[in-house]
Amino acid sequence: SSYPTNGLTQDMIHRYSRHLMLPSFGVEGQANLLKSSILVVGAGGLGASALLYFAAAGVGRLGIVDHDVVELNNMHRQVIHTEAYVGKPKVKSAGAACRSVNSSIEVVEHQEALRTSNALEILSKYDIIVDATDNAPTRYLISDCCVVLGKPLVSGAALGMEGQLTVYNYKGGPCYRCLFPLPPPRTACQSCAEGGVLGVVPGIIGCLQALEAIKIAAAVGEPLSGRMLLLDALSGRIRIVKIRGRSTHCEACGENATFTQQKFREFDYEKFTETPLRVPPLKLNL
Amino acid sequence: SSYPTNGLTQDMIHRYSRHLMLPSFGVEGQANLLKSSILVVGAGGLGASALLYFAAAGVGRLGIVDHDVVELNNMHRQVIHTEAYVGKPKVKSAGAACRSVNSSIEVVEHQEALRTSNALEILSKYDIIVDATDNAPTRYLISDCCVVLGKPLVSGAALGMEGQLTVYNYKGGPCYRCLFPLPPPRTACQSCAEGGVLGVVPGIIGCLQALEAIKIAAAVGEPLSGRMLLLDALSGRIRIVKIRGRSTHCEACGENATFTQQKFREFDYEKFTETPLRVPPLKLNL
Amino acid sequence: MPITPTTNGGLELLCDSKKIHNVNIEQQNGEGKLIMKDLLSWVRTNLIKERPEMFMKGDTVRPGVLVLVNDCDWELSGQLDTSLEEKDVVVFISTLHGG
Amino acid sequence: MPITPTTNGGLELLCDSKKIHNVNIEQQNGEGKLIMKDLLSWVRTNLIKERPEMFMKGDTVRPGVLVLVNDCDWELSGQLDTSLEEKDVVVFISTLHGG
Ligand SMILES: [Zn+2]
Ligand SMILES: [Zn+2]
Repeated sequence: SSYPTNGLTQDMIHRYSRHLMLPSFGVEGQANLLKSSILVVGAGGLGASALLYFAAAGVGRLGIVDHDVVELNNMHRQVIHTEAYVGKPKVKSAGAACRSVNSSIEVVEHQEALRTSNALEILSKYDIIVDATDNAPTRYLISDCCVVLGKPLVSGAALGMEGQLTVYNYKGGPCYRCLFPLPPPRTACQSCAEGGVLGVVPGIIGCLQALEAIKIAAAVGEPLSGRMLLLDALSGRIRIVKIRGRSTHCEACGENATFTQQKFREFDYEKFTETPLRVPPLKLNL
Repeated sequence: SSYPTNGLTQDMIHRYSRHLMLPSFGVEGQANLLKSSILVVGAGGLGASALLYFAAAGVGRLGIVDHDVVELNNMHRQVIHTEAYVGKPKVKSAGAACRSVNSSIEVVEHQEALRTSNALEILSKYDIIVDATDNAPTRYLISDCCVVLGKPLVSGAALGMEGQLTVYNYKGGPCYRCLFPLPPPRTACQSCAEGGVLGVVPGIIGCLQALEAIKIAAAVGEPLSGRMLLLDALSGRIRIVKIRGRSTHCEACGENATFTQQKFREFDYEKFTETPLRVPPLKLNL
Repeated sequence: MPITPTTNGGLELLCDSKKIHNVNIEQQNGEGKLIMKDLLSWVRTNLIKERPEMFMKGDTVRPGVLVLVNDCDWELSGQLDTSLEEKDVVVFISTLHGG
Repeated sequence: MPITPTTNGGLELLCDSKKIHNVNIEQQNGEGKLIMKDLLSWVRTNLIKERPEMFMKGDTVRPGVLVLVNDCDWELSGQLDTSLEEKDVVVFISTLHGG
């Protein structure tokens, strides 16, 4: 054959054939994807769908960070976990699911909560970071760590019947702190455990996070940097809005920013946001 | 407790607690969902994500129609299937995955291609129909059958880097033939096997199909009837556009339409669209 | 002036759970001009029914709220000084943290 | 008149794979009015580079193509008689069947 195969084996050519025949993706996009590494922080509602599509698409090395175990009340939205894994670590469950979909990629399980003490070491091993977490302090922590390490961050969130999505710190675009220099009041930060969420909403946002990260990894298309997607599931409305660029005054990424690895390690995200990094779930009494 | 539980068991209350605490969904929405039945035609790229979210959300009876077997070149997008099922029927694989996510719902496997000879019988057993197929004649067949039976149809499609989604035949809204009274030329109808598709694109559209069907089943929000969602994954653009209403001249659902069950059984969809109901895949030579 | 402020991301809970507000606002000065500063105080007085500290802090929105004028971040159009025109769509949205 | 016809759903393949076309079209008659019928023939002549039968049939678009003027089906605005204004966005999109 006279086509360039960029090192793809016959098995890969078969498995990814529907990607290879796409003019705007092709052998080059697939080869880029197979060479890339993506870290998903959080194997919950957002991570569930994102991880399945990363594994299926052929991301070369796929990392998963989560400290939690699978609970029955996760299963209405966290479709990567099966009932057999209730009570077991989410990274084990998600890792097994990714491997069962695609045994030819490398899946790395980080069974721990992300903290200032381990984030630099873990994130530095990956090209692209996906924020699929569920609380404000971890979102600041991940964004700052991505700025310090120079990594693009695909950030998704879902609560109730709404979802949000954007790409931070990509080719001179804004970081999380450019948009949110000050943390919101504690009472404005509900988690899914506290406020509830329609299961398919994080499913949609997680798929869209997978799309954005795959575009960046494969070097195709226009990632959602400087733009934010807003989903209102109940009314069936989706807006893609233009957001501010990088702020010159940003404490993390601005012109005079002094946010170093050392400062990151010492930053107290729980104090900054007045929120614990792990949110205890409220009980629902019916 | 003084809350109404609409017949939900303690297990259900635990499993679906994040739905129950949503003011706009709540116990009533969940009870409606548990009483509903949804049929997904096609356990491919669209069906994969839609089925997982239907099972997780607690659709009471979930039907799957597919005649095909799992192939390795499906696995870049059909994340409901694992490598262990390559060569086995897609309905078996998808059914097992749905049950492993939620053993408390009923999953029905229809291992056959949808035809005029079996469609009325199969579709009549379900409240809502989801079109997750991959060819023009089956799309006309499903829409006409839904019109004849008076069922809402959640229709999704994906090809290349684009996706489309709308709800047909819902509360006086348009059907597929209202929009497309005449079939497109044969050469304008590529399938994913012929044209390729980025795996996560049907994933996104399948999740959005699940959202729309869940809204209809739970009787919440505004379904995407009379509107169509257009996804351009490469540029990261989503439009939701206003489309025509029911056409008075529509051959299937218009004022003077004579499209009966008898006429449906005798209609030749392959001749009408000049396309076989089963599209043989092209081989990719690299 | 007819204008459509919209509250999302949980802010609708401060407005009787209503998201889309089709309202008509009188110009605040003789020039017939309305700017975001005027709209903000109008919304604070007329639409916010509870916990106003969840909407505003000082004379602007609280941290964590994005303001969009015709699908564009108000940081790009002058924040409080952004001029409004008839039928403009202004979205107030609280950032989400769940997943 | 500046106008932005957009080709999607595979129709871009008929236009050198270009989707968004920022063009300036001269009015077709003395009244300074442009209608969709004019735009359609302009697109057919100037943007479609191959297989025109995949775009038009007779004097309108072929079956399976939706036409949207400012995110609204042209069936709702008069099809070929729809009047166009400056900066209107016209989308031609082929319906997809894949999955
Ligand atoms: Zn910044
Ligand atoms: Zn009709």
